[in-house]
Amino acid sequence: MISQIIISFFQIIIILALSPLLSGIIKKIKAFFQIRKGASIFQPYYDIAKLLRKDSVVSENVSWIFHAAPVISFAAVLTAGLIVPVFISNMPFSFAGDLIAVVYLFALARFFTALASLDAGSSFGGMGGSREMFIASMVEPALMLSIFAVALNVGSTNLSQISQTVSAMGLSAVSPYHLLAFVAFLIIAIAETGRIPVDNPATHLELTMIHEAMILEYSGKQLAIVELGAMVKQLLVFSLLANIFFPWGIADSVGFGSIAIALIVFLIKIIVLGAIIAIIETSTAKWRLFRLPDLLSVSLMLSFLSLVSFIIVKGG
Amino acid sequence: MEEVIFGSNIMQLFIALILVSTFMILGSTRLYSCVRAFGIQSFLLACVATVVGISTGKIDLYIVALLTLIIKAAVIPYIFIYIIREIKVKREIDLYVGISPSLIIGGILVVISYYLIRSISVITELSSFALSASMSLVSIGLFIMISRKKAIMQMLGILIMENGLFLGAISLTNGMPLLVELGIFFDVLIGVLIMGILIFRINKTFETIDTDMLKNLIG
Amino acid sequence: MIEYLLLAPLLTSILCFFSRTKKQVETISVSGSIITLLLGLTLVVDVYKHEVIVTWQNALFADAFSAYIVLIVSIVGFVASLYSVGYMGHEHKHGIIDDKKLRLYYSLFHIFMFTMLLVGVTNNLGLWIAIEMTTLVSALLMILYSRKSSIEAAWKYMIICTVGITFALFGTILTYFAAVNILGETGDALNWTSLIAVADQFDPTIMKLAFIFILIGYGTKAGLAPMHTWLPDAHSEAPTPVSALLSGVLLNCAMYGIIRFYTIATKSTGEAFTSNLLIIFGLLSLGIAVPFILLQEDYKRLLAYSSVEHMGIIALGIGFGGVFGIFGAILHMFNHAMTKSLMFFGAGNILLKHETKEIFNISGVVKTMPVTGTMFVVGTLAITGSPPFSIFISEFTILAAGFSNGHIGAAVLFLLFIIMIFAGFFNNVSRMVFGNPKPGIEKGDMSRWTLVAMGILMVFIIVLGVYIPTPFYDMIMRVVEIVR
Amino acid sequence: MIYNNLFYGLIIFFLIGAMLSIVFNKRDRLSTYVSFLSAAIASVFGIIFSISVIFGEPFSLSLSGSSFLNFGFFIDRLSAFFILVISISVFAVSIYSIGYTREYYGKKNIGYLGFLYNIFILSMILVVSANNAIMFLIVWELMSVISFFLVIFEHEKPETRKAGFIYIVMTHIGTGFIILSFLILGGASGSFSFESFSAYGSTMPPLLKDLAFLFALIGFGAKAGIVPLHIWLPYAHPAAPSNVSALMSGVMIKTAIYMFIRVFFDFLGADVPWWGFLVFALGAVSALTGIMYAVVEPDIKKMLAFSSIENIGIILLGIGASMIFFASGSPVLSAIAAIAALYHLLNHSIFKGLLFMGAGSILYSTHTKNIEELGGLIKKMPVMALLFLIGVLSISALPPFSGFASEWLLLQSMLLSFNSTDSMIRIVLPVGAAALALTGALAAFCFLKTFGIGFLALPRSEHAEHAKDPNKPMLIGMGIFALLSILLGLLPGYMVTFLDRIVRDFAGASAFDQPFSFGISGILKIPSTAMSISTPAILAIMLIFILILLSMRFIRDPSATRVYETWGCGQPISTARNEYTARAFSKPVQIWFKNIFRPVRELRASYTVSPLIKESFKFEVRVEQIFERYLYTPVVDLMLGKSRTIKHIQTGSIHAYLAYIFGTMVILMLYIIIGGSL
Repeated sequence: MISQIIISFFQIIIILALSPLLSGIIKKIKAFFQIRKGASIFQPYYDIAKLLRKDSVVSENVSWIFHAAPVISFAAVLTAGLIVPVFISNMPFSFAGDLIAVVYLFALARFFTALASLDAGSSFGGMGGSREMFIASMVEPALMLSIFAVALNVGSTNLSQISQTVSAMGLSAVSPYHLLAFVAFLIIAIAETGRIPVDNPATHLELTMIHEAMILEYSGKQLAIVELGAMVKQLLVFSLLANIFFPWGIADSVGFGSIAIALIVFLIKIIVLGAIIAIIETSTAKWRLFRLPDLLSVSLMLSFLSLVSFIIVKGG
Repeated sequence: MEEVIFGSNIMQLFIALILVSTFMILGSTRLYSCVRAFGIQSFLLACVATVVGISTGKIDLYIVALLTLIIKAAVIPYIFIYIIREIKVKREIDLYVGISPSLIIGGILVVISYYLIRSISVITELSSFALSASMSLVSIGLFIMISRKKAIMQMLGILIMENGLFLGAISLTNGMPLLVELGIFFDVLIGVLIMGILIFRINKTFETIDTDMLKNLIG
Repeated sequence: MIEYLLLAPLLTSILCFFSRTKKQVETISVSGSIITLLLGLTLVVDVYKHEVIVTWQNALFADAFSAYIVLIVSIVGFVASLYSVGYMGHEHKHGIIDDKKLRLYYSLFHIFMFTMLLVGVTNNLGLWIAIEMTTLVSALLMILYSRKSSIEAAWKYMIICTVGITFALFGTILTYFAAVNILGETGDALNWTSLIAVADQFDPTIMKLAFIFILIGYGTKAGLAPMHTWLPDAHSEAPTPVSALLSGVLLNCAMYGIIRFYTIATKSTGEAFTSNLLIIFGLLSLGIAVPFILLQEDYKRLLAYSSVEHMGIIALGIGFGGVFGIFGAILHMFNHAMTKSLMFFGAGNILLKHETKEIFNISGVVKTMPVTGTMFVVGTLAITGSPPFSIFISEFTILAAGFSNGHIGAAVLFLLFIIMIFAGFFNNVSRMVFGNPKPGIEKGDMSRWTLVAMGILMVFIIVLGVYIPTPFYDMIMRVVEIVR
Repeated sequence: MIYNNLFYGLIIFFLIGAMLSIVFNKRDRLSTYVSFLSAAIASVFGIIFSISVIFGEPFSLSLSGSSFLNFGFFIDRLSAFFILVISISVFAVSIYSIGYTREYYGKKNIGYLGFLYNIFILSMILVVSANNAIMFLIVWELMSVISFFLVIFEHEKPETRKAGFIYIVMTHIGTGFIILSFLILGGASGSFSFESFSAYGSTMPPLLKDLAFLFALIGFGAKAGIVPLHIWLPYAHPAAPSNVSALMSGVMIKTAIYMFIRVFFDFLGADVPWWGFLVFALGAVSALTGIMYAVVEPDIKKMLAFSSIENIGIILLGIGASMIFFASGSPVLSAIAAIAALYHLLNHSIFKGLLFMGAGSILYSTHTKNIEELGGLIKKMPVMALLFLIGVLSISALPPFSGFASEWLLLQSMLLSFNSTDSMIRIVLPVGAAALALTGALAAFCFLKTFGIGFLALPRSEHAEHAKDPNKPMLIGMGIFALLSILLGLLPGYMVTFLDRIVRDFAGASAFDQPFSFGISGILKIPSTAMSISTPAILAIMLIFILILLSMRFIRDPSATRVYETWGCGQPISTARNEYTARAFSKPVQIWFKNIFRPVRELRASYTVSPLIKESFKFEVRVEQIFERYLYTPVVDLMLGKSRTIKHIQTGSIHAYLAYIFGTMVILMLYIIIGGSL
């Protein structure tokens, strides 16, 4: 019991600690590909620390939703963080939710952020919220199918179960449907984390922003929480990618050594994934909003193919 | 039994004459001549009834013949003439179907009736010429109602049909029971009276008895 | 017994004709119709006890079916006489009719009752005479107003129905002929009971011919398509209480004739022939009613077309046959009589208030006349066959009969038609009843008399929708036994 | 015995409510209290009664009727469950109504409303407890008719009349199909009692079974509002008074679901595989269509009505999955899917009731249903806003609220298709799950829009400016539902064990049977697959995080907050006119599905002096209701066109009429000649 709480606590700490780093690393890798020097990989930490020291400017039109939203969203994302396996596969809180629950927790977080975007009465907020929810709606079916594709393979949507099973299967888990599902999930991950070609996290032009427009009214401490929440979510999505499809190396029991190894392996995995994302970001341009359905249908079809090929391969 | 009566020459003659009178109505353009033809037709019917009465010896039929004579050959034509005089109706009858086509259609109807009755009598031992005449009268009566515009001619058409039925009843069963026969006469008479009243009303409100004008109630 | 029943309306009529004041004539009329109703009920009880009553040298005759018709006639006659007090009173008050016409109206009304009662209790051929008499009397009632349209309607009614009736007479003569061939030339050859007994020996071809003529003849009078053309004119132009009698009762009387002959003909020709004809005519009537109900602009005509529809349903029920089908049809006669009368009474009140028959010129009746409006809407639901009202039960039974006797196509068409009719009917009625009233229409319901009349009918409609009392059920079952 | 008394008590109180409200119809306040309190008391009876049946024995009661028409009740656990759903809704809605009807004081006849209201509920209860087809049809139609009268309660408005008309016609068509289905069943079993239906229904020949299934599907589908039979729903539900809408959307359309289960499982045996697939597909189509139209709908009540179509679709996905599993011989899976469906049904009745009551409250205090005229309500009506938010979160299936629990279970039940050996099932069900996911996301979009535009930021009109919290009874009514929404979300384990008692009867297996079993308590779990959720745990964890965050002073420091106007590119444009509109918010979805919506855009400019100087612009966007446009309108037009043609036969000419008779005679003669001589 105690050890489980300690593990959970440790996991939260790790997540909080690593998520700005992931952002920093991606930015750095991007800079590398763009042949720039780029900011330090610790720059996101500095940003958040700075924001936390600043006062907040709050619109006079807002209601309690605006104040509550960052906290609720952040809490929802952190709750998801207790379910998603990061370095250990049998999560103590895995009973509380599965992959679907994680998806819905993210949805909860998004829901409140989007609500807050409408609270100030600014057009930009509304536009951002609308687009964010629009993309989320497109992501959802593809996501669900890819969850099914994954779950079919394992026979469960419980994340601990998935990582344990896949990791126990070893390399034999790699199969056409596994890879198809991975690519599908990767596209979803890009959309979920607001990366190019879906959204450009670095833009500061109001009309093209999506996530950034949504949180336009936030400043100071509240912005810090919102930003940190987004980073945590990004880390969690990457962990999902890593630990669902390539969970090898993850600790399956509590032990100092195995956890240490697992942490290192995890770090390598997310850096690799970050690099992939960075490559995609540098090599493509942001797509027009109404071309995005095409992108997500690709993901949908990939998941569906994965499903079908699973049924064909495994017989049915 | 019927074959004996209706096979007789005199009977054939009467029935043929009845048909002729019907064609007179069909072929006439004058109201008076139509009424006159109808009177003759009724008179011939009374004759038929009498002949059948003589051959079967049923007293009922004499009464019926007498009533026919009084009501159909006298009273009803009188009512017609009274109406025609009172409302000063134009003497010509307006037609939808011209005289010659009417006559041709009448002929066709007679043939159809004959064929119909025959095709039935092949199976049953049903008679005969009289019945097919009665059938023709009914259909020609209806045809007159359809093809003549004047309200008064429709009234006449009904009476021709009625006569046809009378002939049919006599030819089939030597007449209906007396009580029923009386009831029918009563109804016919009242019917004619009420139609007369209606014709007067029509004339009063529409200032014509051309039923072509009665086309306001549609849909 | 039967004589008294027939005498009552005749006497009432004479008294009405010679009475002086409005009050007098109304009192006489209402008490006369109460007496008629009581005598009618006594007859029903008597028949219930003795099976068959015959008097007057077999000319008058009453079995369960006759008693059933008498019951319908006397109930609707009674409520119509109540309604007349309110309706004609209103007309009288507004100077539309004078004292003389009022007296004429009431005396004709009771003669009309007499003729319809006669239809029920007469023996075979007398039926033809009685039905012809109903035509004559009701045509006179129709021209009471001497409006252009009423005269036109009366003429069409008179001519077309007389033609029809002539056909029916031909059919009757043929039946008589078939009977005489078996029974010999006796007066008995025209009695229902003796006919039924030997009907299976009749020549089938002659009976086929006879049935066709009967079907066209009484079918004209009953408003079966395509001989129904006079019906919307006549029913919409008659004074409203008379419309109710025409639609509710008179059509049933003609149907009664068809059903009587159906029984005889079926025994000789076999069921397929008669049933198929009835089904065809029934469906045709239903189908013809649909477009007219969908696109109707005059609400009294709307009700008239609905009567065509319901006669079609009764024909269909008989055509489907079996205990269920006939039971449904017989029950439907009663239900339709009650509901249609209610509808006409409601329409009459609306007509008195708005002085127009155009559906488009009327709205918000529930607001101006809450009681009438509510009953009119409920009546609409009832007449279109919605549960929990009585017509639903009979329609459902008929439908079930169609299914169980293998006429599935016809049953499905039937259902389709009544759904379309429902849509059309309801659309028209809801335009009239709901919404804001037209300007210039003051609030206030019509006289109590009319509402009481409607209320009585309402009781029948609702009670029979959820509960069929055992005596009534037994009575219908006996009718079914007679018809089968 | 106690059952009898409870059941009679239930009926009697509804009748008392109905009668007394008519008696007191001249006194608004009195009749309000009498009718709605009586309904509330009756519903308490209903709750106790149904729970005791669910945990006890089925209850049956036959009333002595005539030999032809007999009435009787048979209440098994399934019926009792629906009585429970109805009663719970009625309880809260009745309390709400006490406040809501104040709106009508002096304007409308409250006694009439109270009468209809009580009879309406009674008829719903009778619908789910009828034991034979004829009685069922009577009470079914009674329910439809009474609800029709409730829909046109405000019949002064033309659109209400139109709504009522469409509603009653559609429901009548539905009843027609139901009758056909019952006739087939009745023909096969020789009786119209439900008992014989379930005894003989499944032994019918396949063709008859298929027909009975299809007719029942269409017939009850029209009432449930499955696409494409849904067209009445977006008209009727908004037109009714809001308390009635809450009941119509919340429970009335569920009676059709009851009959789906009754007919498909109980009567017909549900052993034909394609039935389940058809229901499943219809469910998916309904869910998607419903929510798509909901997203672009600016009228709140209409939007909620579309959302009801969506939720019926979701429930049907569950029923369909259950049928698929049942036919493929996995009763346990079937039970799980059915539990999910019933769970969602219960949840929907509550949160949809809550939202309709919320919409009613908005209407009550702002007199508008148009979301574009609202805004800022969270500050004007704070309590109402909070309650509405709970409803919004529930319907958007966000954890830990009730919609989440049931949708999760539904997704899991589809996921369990991998246990099936039939590849068809394994392909179709995941696709359904994807459709469900899309539906859920769009629902979140839709309700986010509703809450965000309607309640947040600045008021967009005078109406919204002067809004205030509604009266106590209304808030209490909504509060009960809000509480239930949370509770139902937090107790998924208990709910599943509870629902399992009901499902066991018709699915033929318990979800607790091996190899699946649900843990009780707050954890909902399917052990063999290790799939589990625990909404209480999620809530607890979230609360802990929120408390920790709030306790960190450096995060939430009021003194470090500065209030300033909203940023508008440096321009002080912080007025309501610059706010994002609902139409704009939903625009991406509208563009995404433009093939379905076929939006019509019109820009009209008027000018006085020169065409170059415009005085005013009017921009209009309409969305096409494709089913109306391409399915119903052509049929109706065809029908009316043909009717117009046929109407010419009534020419008015007596000669023509006589010719008809003549023609008939000739035709029949020919018939005789042919028949006679051959």
